[in-house]
Amino acid sequence: MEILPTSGKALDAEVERAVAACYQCGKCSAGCPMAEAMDLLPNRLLRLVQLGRIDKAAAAEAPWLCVSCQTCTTRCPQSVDCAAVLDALRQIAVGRGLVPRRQQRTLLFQQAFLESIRRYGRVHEVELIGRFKTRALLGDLNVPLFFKDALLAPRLYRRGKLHLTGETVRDRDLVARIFARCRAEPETT
Amino acid sequence: MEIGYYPGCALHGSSNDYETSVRACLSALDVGLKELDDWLCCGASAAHSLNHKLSVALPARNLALAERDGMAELLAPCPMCSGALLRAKAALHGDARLREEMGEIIELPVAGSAEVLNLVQIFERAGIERIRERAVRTLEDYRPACYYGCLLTRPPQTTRFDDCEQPRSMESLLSALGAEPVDWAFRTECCGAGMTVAREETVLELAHRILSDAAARGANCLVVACPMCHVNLDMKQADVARRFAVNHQMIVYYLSDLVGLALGLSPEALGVDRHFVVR
Amino acid sequence: MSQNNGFDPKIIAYVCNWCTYLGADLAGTNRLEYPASVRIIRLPCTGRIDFHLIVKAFESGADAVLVSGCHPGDCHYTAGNFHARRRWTLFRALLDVLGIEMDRIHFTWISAAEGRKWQEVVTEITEKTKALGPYRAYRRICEGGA
Amino acid sequence: MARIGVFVCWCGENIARHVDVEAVASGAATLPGVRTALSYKYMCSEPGQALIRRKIAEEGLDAVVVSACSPHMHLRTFRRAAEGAGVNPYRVEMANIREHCSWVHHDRGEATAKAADLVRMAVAKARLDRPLEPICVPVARRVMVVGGGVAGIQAALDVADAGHQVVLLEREPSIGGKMAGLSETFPTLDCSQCILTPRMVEAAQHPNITLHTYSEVEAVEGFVGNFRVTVRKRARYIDVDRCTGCGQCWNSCPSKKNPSEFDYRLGQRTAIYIPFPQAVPARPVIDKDACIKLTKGKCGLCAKRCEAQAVKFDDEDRLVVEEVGAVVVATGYRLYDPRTPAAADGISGYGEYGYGKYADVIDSLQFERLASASGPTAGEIRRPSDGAVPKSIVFVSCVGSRDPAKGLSYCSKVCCMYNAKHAMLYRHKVHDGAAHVFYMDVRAGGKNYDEFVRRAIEQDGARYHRGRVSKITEREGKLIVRGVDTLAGEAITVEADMVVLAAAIRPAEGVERLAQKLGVGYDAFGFLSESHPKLRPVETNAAGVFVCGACQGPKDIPESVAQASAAAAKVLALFSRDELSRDPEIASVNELTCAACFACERSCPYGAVERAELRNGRGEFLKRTARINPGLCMGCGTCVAVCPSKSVDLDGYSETQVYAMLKSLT
Repeated sequence: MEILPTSGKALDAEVERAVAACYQCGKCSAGCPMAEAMDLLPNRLLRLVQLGRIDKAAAAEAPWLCVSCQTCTTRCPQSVDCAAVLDALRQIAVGRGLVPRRQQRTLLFQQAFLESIRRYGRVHEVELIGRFKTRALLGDLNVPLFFKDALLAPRLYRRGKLHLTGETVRDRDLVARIFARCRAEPETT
Repeated sequence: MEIGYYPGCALHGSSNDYETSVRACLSALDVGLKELDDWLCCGASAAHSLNHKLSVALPARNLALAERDGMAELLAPCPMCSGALLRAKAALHGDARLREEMGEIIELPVAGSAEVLNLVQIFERAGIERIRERAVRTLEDYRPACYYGCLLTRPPQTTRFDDCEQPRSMESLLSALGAEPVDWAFRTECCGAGMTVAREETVLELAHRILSDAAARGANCLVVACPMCHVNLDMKQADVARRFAVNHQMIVYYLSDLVGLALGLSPEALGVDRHFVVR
Repeated sequence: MSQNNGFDPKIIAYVCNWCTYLGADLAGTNRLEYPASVRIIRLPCTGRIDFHLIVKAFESGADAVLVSGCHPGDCHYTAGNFHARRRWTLFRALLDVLGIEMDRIHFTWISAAEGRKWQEVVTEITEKTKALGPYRAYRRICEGGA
Repeated sequence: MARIGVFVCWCGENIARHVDVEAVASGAATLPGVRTALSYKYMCSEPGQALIRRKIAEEGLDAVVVSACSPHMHLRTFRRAAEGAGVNPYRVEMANIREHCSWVHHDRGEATAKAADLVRMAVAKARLDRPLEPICVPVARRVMVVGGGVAGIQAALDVADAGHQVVLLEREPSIGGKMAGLSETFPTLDCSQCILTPRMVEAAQHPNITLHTYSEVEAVEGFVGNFRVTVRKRARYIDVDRCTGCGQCWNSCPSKKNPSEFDYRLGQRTAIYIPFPQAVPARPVIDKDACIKLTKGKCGLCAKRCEAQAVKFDDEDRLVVEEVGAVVVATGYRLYDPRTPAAADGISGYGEYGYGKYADVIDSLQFERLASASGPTAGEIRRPSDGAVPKSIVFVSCVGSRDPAKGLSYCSKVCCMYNAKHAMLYRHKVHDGAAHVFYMDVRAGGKNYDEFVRRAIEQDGARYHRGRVSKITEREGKLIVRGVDTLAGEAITVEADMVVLAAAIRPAEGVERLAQKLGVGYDAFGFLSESHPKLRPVETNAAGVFVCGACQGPKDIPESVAQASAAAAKVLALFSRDELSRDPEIASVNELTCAACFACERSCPYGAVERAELRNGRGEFLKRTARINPGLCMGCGTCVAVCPSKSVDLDGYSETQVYAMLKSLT
């Protein structure tokens, strides 16, 4: 399935088309490692999309619990790309401000991740985690305290696994241009 | 034999023990790695979660670099990276308009022609028989639980690798080297992948299930071919122990670690000493 | 109705008796309207169609030719449609050499159950042929003695 | 010059509303060869037909064009009408100005112009129609029934009881098919073997039935009324005429540990064996791959014990030819194999269910054997791995069925019913056992069917979960079944002792090859194609070949039996005539111009092209030539298209006729 980050209704139509074949067997939900934690099971998200209630599906917590393990997509008898539908629901939720408060931290992390790429072309782990945790704390989100990771740092450092600076690509402007063309400036909070 | 190499951020970051292992092991097999010049991050799950176009553009840029530099094959030891590259390849294949659009976005023409290989495939390429001949010691003390996780085999339409429900490729390789892989239930279950930081509790729960089943089946180590699996099962094992009050002390090897050990490399040369759980 | 100032294309359709002819019948039963551009020549099977029939259709002033039979595996005569398909790949080159415009020749599979597909195919081919205009060039090919 | 009459039908308002029928008629009157042209309100009505007959007589017509509806609707009607007035029926043409014109073009001008064109084409064709005589062939009143399951047995008995000869062919060593291995049947729970075995015996003892077991169709020649079927009788290593079925041989056979096909590998059999005690014929067969004598040259114990001296270690396959007038295909089904490796002929398996990996994940036919009193556990539900009585069983519906991703999109139709039956039988036998059924929809259409399913749920306590199962793993002797109940909105994990997969119904192995030999079509899944899904449900497009039972599509026992009787009725209708006639619109060779390249022979799907020699009056060889056997040619015309010297033509669709039709449009 091809989901393009186009605006509102066009993406809705893409997603609706993608789930048209779903016959609600629930195999996606049956195999989902996160099913127990989800407020709405994947098959119900797909059903809501089929009924045109995309906003309700996008406002659920479940899409943010998805770990993108592709089990649903792999086993779907109707070849619905369920994981991609959940990706699209996340994008719709971000676009419409529907991300549930409890799931903001996942969004924050992924935004911080993209921002790191935009700046350096590669991920700077230390900066990424720092940025994520700071923002999460500022946003008063339920995130384990910073010092827990700080405790991990020396252990990583001892193993030569901690890089305070991280790598940077030569052509950073190019990366910025790619991001601009994909219209994906991570929103700064 | 020399092939293109796309390390990805993890192998140049906190999973550099994986890179050490892959390089040492492949070098012992006379497989040279030529690192892709000025590669970009593949975007990982953040890109396909938040911006579909970016999730094609970033790997497309890397595919384009490989094409520009004449690399027909590209090893991506991280399945998140290889998955992203393969997804982009699939999207570009047979869609001239997308190829054109992407070419403009990434400022390089791209066809998506480079073949993307995971670590297991490199070993298969090198030849299991040849590896067996070069082995200087048997792995008979090892009863590994081979852990494929999600992205090595899924979704099968994209990865086209092994049987996604009952994979055998790691077992075949390690059995050939004398190891006795155990049969267990969690070979293709998910460990939480890149959610380590964002959703730690999820990762601990999933890692706990995996470690417990491996232990229950009599495995004395786990074998992975993914940096995220390693982080969640090795680095986080202490947290699992604390949370669930069960200390498995399960050593988690990269596949290249065990192959390297069979080839006579030292644990230090393979970076095994830098794991969190050590013997 | 069209942008080609009233050009009504003439299309010869060679269809098999058992699938496409019945598909066209079904379009009628379901009252599915489509352009009155097609003249059907009913044959037992598309396996009957050869190079000459296509050339002759153009000779008689057709602006396009449609060949339509059963879906693969559905042939009333087991494999006639398959023979037609295989032969088509052979004489396509020959037609090409003769200078016949290949976008005036259409192959489809339409089953007895696909009345709507018949409607769609005829509509689409008619529009395409309108866009191409009358096949005057063919007459030139003949006159040029190619 | 032809003397053609053109008759334009109004079809009430159906044609006349959009086509100016008067104008079409008057235009037709001016066409070359047309003697008369007129229109009438309903040509197919008796007065309409009388009009045609009258005009034929008055004008001395020798050909007729009826401009009306589709030839598939009324060509036969008008041919009969014309024939009644002395016109050769193959000189009747139709112009389809209803389905192809008035019903689809509502601009009166355009519709009328097209109708006029269609009439012009039909007239051009009619001018060149040759008078033809129908092809007549005698009928051999003997039928071959391929497949000796319940459908084949029913069809064979019906035809035999009506007094005709039947050859009943069965691939396995015994007739009985799948039904012989079933436990009890829904929705009555009567014992499957109890109702079937008397019919098996009846078939074997019927004076009109010749039984070939352990036999397959090798080749088919001929056509309706006159088939020559070559049958391969596989080496049985037993002289069935001498054998008394005493059992000394199989009781003495030392090779005992061979998986039993009849028990679907849950039981074992000897190398010389009868598949099950009630087998018909009650004659053993030797499995040549398991027999110690045949593989190693030693042993031969069975032969020593056989007082009838019926064991023949030097037995070989034999070919016998049976001449029959009709064939009934009743080859039944096999179960989809959930172990199917990825993408074998577009169908892949369920690695996620671990069938073949976990001994206690079995398929539904295996469960039938476990539940059967004659089965390997004598009807006790015991699981294969350790023989323990399972305290919890999960029944999984739609394994393969309704799963386009695995390559099978259709519903197998019978599984919902037998799942309910299995759950019921299990609960009857293991009172404290838990029966879980995962389903997507319960499809229980049929007399007393839904009531049966409700009984399983309400009275027998089967627990139904609406949803598919995603994965089955094994832990400490338990099968961990991960599924969902979408009605509860929850993912569910069931710890089961055994799992039964309701695997899809697929046509029997090799049915495509048989279909090709018979010229019968089949769908993408290999199910044989009936002629018409509603009105010709047991006929096929190969004249004289009929289908019944699950080879045509998934169906249960009552439906298979009903269809078998329907097929038998069609055979009997065929046998009620002395000879058959069929349309003579077939190919013919101009033997003088034929270059004897035999491209036509290679392209003919019916083997109707023969090689012949042309000789002069003194019998001297002139040339070789292709020749069409009119008994075999079905008139597809493929040979016409491939002939490089344009020496083959097809009556009714000749080269000159097509050209004339094209020319009539210029």
